[in-house]
Amino acid sequence: MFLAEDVPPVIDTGHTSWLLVSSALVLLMTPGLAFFYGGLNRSKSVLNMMMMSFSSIGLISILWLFYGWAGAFGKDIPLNGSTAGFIGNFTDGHGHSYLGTNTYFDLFGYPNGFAGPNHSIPTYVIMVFQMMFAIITVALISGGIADRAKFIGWLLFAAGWFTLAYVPIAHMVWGGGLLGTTIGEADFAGGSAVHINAGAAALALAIVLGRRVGWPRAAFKPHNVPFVALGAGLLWFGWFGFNAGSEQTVDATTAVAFVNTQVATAGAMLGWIIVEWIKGGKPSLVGASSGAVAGLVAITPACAFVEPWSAALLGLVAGGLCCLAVALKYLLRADDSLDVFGVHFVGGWIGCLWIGLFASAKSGWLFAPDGGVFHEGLFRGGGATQLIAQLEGAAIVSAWSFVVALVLGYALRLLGLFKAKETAQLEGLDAHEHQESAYETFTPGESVGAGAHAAAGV
Amino acid sequence: MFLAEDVPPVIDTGHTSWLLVSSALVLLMTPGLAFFYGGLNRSKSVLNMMMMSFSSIGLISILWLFYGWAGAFGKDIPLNGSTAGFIGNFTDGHGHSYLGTNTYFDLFGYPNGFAGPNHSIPTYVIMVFQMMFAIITVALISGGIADRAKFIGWLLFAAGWFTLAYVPIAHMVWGGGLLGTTIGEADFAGGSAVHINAGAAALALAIVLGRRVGWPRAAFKPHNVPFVALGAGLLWFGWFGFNAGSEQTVDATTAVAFVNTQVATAGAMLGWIIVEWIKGGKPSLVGASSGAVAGLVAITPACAFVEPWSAALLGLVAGGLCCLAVALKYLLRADDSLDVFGVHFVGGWIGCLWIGLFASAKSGWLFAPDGGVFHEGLFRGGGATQLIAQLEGAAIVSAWSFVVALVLGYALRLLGLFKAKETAQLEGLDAHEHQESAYETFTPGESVGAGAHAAAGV
Amino acid sequence: MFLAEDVPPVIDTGHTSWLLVSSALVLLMTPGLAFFYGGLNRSKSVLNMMMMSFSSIGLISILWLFYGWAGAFGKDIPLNGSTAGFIGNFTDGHGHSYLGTNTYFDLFGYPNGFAGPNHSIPTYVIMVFQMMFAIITVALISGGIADRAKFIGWLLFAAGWFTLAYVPIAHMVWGGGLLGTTIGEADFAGGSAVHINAGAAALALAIVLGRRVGWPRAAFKPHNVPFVALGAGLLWFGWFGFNAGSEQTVDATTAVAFVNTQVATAGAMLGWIIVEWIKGGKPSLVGASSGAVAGLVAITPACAFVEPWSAALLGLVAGGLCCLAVALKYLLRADDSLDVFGVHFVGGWIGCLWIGLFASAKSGWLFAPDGGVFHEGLFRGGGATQLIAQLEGAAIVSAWSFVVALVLGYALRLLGLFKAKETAQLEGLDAHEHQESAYETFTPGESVGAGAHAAAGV
Amino acid sequence: MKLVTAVIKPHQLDAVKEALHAMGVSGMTVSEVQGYGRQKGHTEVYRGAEYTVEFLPKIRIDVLIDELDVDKVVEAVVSASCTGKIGDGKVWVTSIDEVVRVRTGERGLDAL
Amino acid sequence: MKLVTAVIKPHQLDAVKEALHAMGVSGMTVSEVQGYGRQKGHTEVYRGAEYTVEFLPKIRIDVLIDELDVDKVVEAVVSASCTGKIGDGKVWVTSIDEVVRVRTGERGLDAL
Amino acid sequence: MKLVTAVIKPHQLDAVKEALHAMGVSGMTVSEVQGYGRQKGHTEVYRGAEYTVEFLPKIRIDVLIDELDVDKVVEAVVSASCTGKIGDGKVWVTSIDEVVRVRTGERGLDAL
Ligand SMILES: Nc1ncnc2c1ncn2[C@@H]1O[C@H](COP(=O)(O)OP(=O)(O)O)[C@@H](O)[C@H]1O
Ligand SMILES: Nc1ncnc2c1ncn2[C@@H]1O[C@H](COP(=O)(O)OP(=O)(O)O)[C@@H](O)[C@H]1O
Ligand SMILES: Nc1ncnc2c1ncn2[C@@H]1O[C@H](COP(=O)(O)OP(=O)(O)O)[C@@H](O)[C@H]1O
Repeated sequence: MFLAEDVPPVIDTGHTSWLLVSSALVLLMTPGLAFFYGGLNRSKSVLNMMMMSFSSIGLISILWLFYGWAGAFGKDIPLNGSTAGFIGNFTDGHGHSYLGTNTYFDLFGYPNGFAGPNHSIPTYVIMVFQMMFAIITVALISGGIADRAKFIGWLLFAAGWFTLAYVPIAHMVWGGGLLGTTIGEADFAGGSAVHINAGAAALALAIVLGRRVGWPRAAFKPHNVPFVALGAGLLWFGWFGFNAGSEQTVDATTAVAFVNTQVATAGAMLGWIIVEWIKGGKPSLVGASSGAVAGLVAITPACAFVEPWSAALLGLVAGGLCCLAVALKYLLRADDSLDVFGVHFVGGWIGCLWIGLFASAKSGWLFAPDGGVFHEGLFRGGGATQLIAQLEGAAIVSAWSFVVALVLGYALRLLGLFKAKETAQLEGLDAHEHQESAYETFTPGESVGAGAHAAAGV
Repeated sequence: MFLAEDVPPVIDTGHTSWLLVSSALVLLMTPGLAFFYGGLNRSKSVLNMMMMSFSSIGLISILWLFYGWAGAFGKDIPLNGSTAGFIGNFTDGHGHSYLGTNTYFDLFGYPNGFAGPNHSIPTYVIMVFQMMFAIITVALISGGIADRAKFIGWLLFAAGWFTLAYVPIAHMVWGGGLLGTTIGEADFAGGSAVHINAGAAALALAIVLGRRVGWPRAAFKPHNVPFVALGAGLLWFGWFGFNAGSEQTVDATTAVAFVNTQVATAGAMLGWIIVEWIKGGKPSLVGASSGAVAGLVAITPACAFVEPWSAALLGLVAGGLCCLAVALKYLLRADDSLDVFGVHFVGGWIGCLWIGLFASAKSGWLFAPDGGVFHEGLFRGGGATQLIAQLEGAAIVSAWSFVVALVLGYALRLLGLFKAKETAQLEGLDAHEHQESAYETFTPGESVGAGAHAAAGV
Repeated sequence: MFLAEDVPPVIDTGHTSWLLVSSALVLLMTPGLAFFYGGLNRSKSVLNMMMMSFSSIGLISILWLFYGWAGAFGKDIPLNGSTAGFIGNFTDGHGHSYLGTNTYFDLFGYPNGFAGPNHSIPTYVIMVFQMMFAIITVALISGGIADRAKFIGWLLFAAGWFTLAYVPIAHMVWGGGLLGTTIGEADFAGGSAVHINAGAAALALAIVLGRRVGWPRAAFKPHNVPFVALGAGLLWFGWFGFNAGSEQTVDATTAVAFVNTQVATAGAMLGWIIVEWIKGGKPSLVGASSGAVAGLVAITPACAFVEPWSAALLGLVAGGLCCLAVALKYLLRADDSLDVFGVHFVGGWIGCLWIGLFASAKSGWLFAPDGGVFHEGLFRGGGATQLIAQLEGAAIVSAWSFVVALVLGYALRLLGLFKAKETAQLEGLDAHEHQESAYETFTPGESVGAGAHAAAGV
Repeated sequence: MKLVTAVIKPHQLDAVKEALHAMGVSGMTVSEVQGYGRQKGHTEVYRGAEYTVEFLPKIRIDVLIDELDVDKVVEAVVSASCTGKIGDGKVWVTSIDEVVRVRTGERGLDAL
Repeated sequence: MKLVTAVIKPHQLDAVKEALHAMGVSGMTVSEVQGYGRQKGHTEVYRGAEYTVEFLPKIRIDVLIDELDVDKVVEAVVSASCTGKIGDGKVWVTSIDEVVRVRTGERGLDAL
Repeated sequence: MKLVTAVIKPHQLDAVKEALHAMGVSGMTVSEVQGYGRQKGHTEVYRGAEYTVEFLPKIRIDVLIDELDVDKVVEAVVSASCTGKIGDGKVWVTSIDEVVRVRTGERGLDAL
């Protein structure tokens, strides 16, 4: 994150165009996630599941605008002289607050209106790009608590976890804070800040909210597999903005990140369905879609740090391992309903560690003249330094997020705001929490069993 | 709209790339709308509803190419020396006709092949970007006439209204005509030209075609709420092209428009579901999706003229008010089936007036050196001048569109071309107007109740 | 395809941004295709149909990375001094192999890291853009073999046909090989290399695998028409990347290709539903969607070579003719289930021949200073030269692909790997080949008729 | 105890429900069925292939009633579901040995 | 008046319809049901979790007929729906008190 | 031969299936139906328009049994499907003239 000094900005229309498009692509991922999760869910609570994603867009956009960006990307408050800290100071470091209505950066009188190389990108664009990351990270968590969370509890949790976990962790990883700066963890597009983060929180909430009635014996089969595939397709498409957009500019690294995203995802799709086959089952579309998501997760932190063959291999490995990891929840006896832990947490870890093993100077970013702080991987002659940094970073993110989610979740549950009653679970959250149902199920004509009366006194 | 003079063009690949992408994004909005509307409709006429959107793409693309662009963005025919007029003169103002096969602009021998600052964008790209606006504006109207319009009537109406309402209004607002130039109405991306325009026409058609059998007593519940959400998601994604693309170039204003689009939409989603809650109901996914669309509508005219906090507030207000406004149709006793009036007309008015209240010089566009004709809003020290211009502009668009739609609609109805018979309504327009049905409903095997015989004499 | 020499690269961020976006758009087409095909299929094998598309993404991405690009876009191995050949030599022509892990082009020490005018685009981006083409071409074939192919057979066929047909044909058309260079066939974005190619293979496979039980007497009606429309919408959106992206840079030709794509598709949608009407039926959404795809196919080879009015006309003609051509399969007695032959083969031929008839110097590309090898069309004063080249090219592609598919297909069928048993066909391939079902069909509660037991020994 | 079963046009369900309600019969079980009979179906066309839809959507209503009410109930159902057009459906009556209300275990008329 | 009810495999519906048609029985009411019995279901697996599908799709046919035709009709239905494999289903016969054609109010045999 | 028909709450199907299984009744035919009765439905609201869902999802089970088992079977079904809350449903018994197993042509008790 480069903040502008007093140089007149000349917008690079290519960089800026790419980052605008990337922002739109990352926004689309959250509706995509709503379909991925919604399709995996049973039909009687599909709208509740989708509402958790959609409401993240509504809520987190506003919070990010008014204080999230300021905390995550404001100037670091160091722990002491040499150690970077946990959170930004809510200003641009030139005495301009980012908070509240001051989020309106003065685009016509710098210093804080433009960023990037030669101040070629309006800071706004970077702010909105990062906004989309915060949105989807929160939305990802909802997969752990299918069919049993009160909507009000979800909203409160989302706001709280965003504030106490996402904002500081994003700062620590990308905003000049502890992990990225002092510890030297490398996370290009969010393997730890997004996926480990969300996965740990989802596991915590699955524990907090307990199991669905009947789990694990009963049938919780996906109600609409084409929706799962639609979600996977939109996620894949949007993820090019997520990963290659994270370079923020258009250069050789952008190209590498894009290629790696594609081949790792392809490899992971194959990896998942191969493991399905080996285990005696059949390759499935749910598997192919899940594998693709696992691959996207795993390549996220590493996409700019490895060569394409390494990315393809990472995908294959991550797809296969995540196919096995989704069984962990049965061992943990936690109803992480849609496998946020098995796919995002595990996949995120795999990707973060892969950097420590395979990161290569050939990618040109680690050791580029503008001063990479990172080291090559263990298998590429760089020793264990980077691997250890990766371990530390991922562990800190895991613990931080898990604890915040656990405490917040239990507090909300104790207040009676989070867990839906058993009848609501049985009859479906859509009717109970949202007063609607996803599909027409019984439609013998216009006039059956219903009378529409306008609200508002009509 | 800047037309080129005799300066050699040097394409700005960033600007042009952004406008190409924006055009594709706006195209995608119409299939998105088909899902938004289709999901809200009952299943027996969902294909009819979607066909009204899809056929707009087919029909309006061709009409725009051959004469729409020429009329809307051809050189203005002034009413008299000082007053800008209603329509363009179908030429580029340099003696080159835009009509018919001459829509082929000579890209290799200007003057009319390039536009934008320093002739950096091929005029073609601007033409096709504006084409997408015309398409979706026409498609929006179809929401008012669910389940009861003959398809031939729709096609004829679409062609007629496009010619008599859309083309002149687009000219008046954006093409150098009366509203944008003489009256000084500000409408960045189409609050009046698109949304008020379509909303007024939809109300007129709802009146012309009368109510559906059973309305309002009977149940017209959405047949597929995930489709509604899919539509909302695609619309949101595409709307970045609509709003931020309307700047046509990539600059600071583009960034502001993008950010405002995001936060206003988020705010409106929250506004709608908060009002649902306050009214004693529950927050719903149909509500969140509708709120998002209301926010997108309301920010459309204002996106480049206000600060982000103002956009977020506008969204909140528009979302809440539109949630109430959808009840107006019961007062008006008009079966505006999918609330084009309540969402697009009302939302469009809110956004247009917001400019008159909150437009700010800090947005940098109104008063930029290249000469803004607009004034700051009432609450920002600019007095009532701009507010009055907004009122005049929105009122003229409302009336023009309503009258054209009413007259055209009645004419088609009198000719027996527009209103479907009651049996068709009861059994569904899909079977009656399109000889198809949306879903497999009874599929006991390959060979039941059917024999497929190839057409074409086979 | 321009390969870099020893000039320092200066990335054009606009070109590169556009090509990155285009790559993402073309990737999205394959999930779009999965919906287009899936919706047209019956529900009991919809997942199988979608899996054939999704697995193409997984498989072909990897094969393209490791050898496909090298074969198709490696330096041509000429047949003799003056005749270009069938395949590339798997190197960049500067002694650098493209194979295997060497697909990692050295981005920081050219010569092969950058391409395009002034080496302004990283070769990686071009490689990944072309990867997306290979993916969708293979996926297209699957429409010919609905409801009856074993998944393992599909994978093996996909790998084989890709290697023996797609890679050499892409080389011959675009990579400096026989068709594009010696014969002088013009195919801007893949009318022959993609659509004729896939259509011929689909017909061959339909013959190899025989008819579905009950065909053609029984009912094979689309199980979800909105999915068909969703697919068509996503394909249309993505196709802007396919066609206008094929220029690779952002210039006047890009603009023309974009506009032509839009208006030809619109024209074809109208063409198809008009023919439906004329034939005594009704205009349908399946028809409008199919027409749009036919238009996209037909304009693909021609999009940069004709004027917009000509593109609109081409669309109208192609839409109408393909609406008739889908009956050919009944004459051929081949169960080309989803009309890959009738739409892609026929549409591809129409587009390729249209170039020979209507290609115009006004498009500025054929005869541009950088040396077009092509001739104007028969009706534009260029004589029959180009038409003959088009005929030759299309015929060679048709025959090559058909023969490869026929031989490969029969071999796999003989090995018992390709054709599913009749019971699998009757009960649905989803259950038999993938152990899953697309939709919840019977969900009386959590605990009915099922027990979920975690795999992996839990 | 009798079971009156009616197979009717979907749009008539509401009328039948009202008619039964008016008579004090306030329970029924309804399902979506497909009817085949004199009423002709319609044709659908997909890419030129014609499909005749022979099975038409109908609603089946099952109402358990006191056998003394049979004539009245049948009469009410028939008149409420009649549109006079082909395909209006059938109503038939079956004798039932026993009825139990699950919640209480009540039997016979008390179970209704 | 009798009611013949058949629960059969979905693919056999067409054959049954033809067989009944051939006998002059040209009306029936059909619905989609789930059958549970000797026939084993299949297994589905989603992310490693196995689901046994125990309820299999079947078609239920209800045909009202003249009681004189019972044997013939049962015979026809049975033979048309038989594939010889487990799960072919059941056919049963119930006595009906009365039938009415909604459209005309005709009763008994005239109602068919 | 008797036919026991039960209309119950969807969640109870599994319990009924187990109960029948335990008694040696291992076949049944099940369908999704909508019930109308004392049990109140819920309200849905779309854009301010309220819809009362009056027809609630129920499961219909049809089991053919030996008439000697009627009481036992009815008892088992009733107790397995009872939750004690309104809307638990009804169970009724009809006499059947004849049953045939399609696969073998067996009749009567052998057909079960
Ligand atoms: N013999 C029969 N057995 C059972 N149901 C029948 C029979 N005949 C007709 N039906 C049902 O009654 C419906 C209406 O019958 P149809 O012959 O079309 O018209 P109508 O009853 O007006 O003469 C059919 O769709 C079917 O559901
Ligand atoms: N006792 C029963 N009562 C009602 N329906 C039954 C009964 N037994 C079986 N069925 C129905 O018949 C179908 C076939 O029965 P099944 O035992 O699987 O095979 P088969 O009849 O060939 O022995 C079942 O799926 C179910 O729908
Ligand atoms: N007279 C009836 N005939 C047929 N089915 C009935 C009848 N009354 C109730 N039912 C069925 O039984 C279900 C439960 O009935 P309800 O009156 O709601 O509760 P309860 O049986 O507990 O008193 C209804 O939903 C309906 O399916």
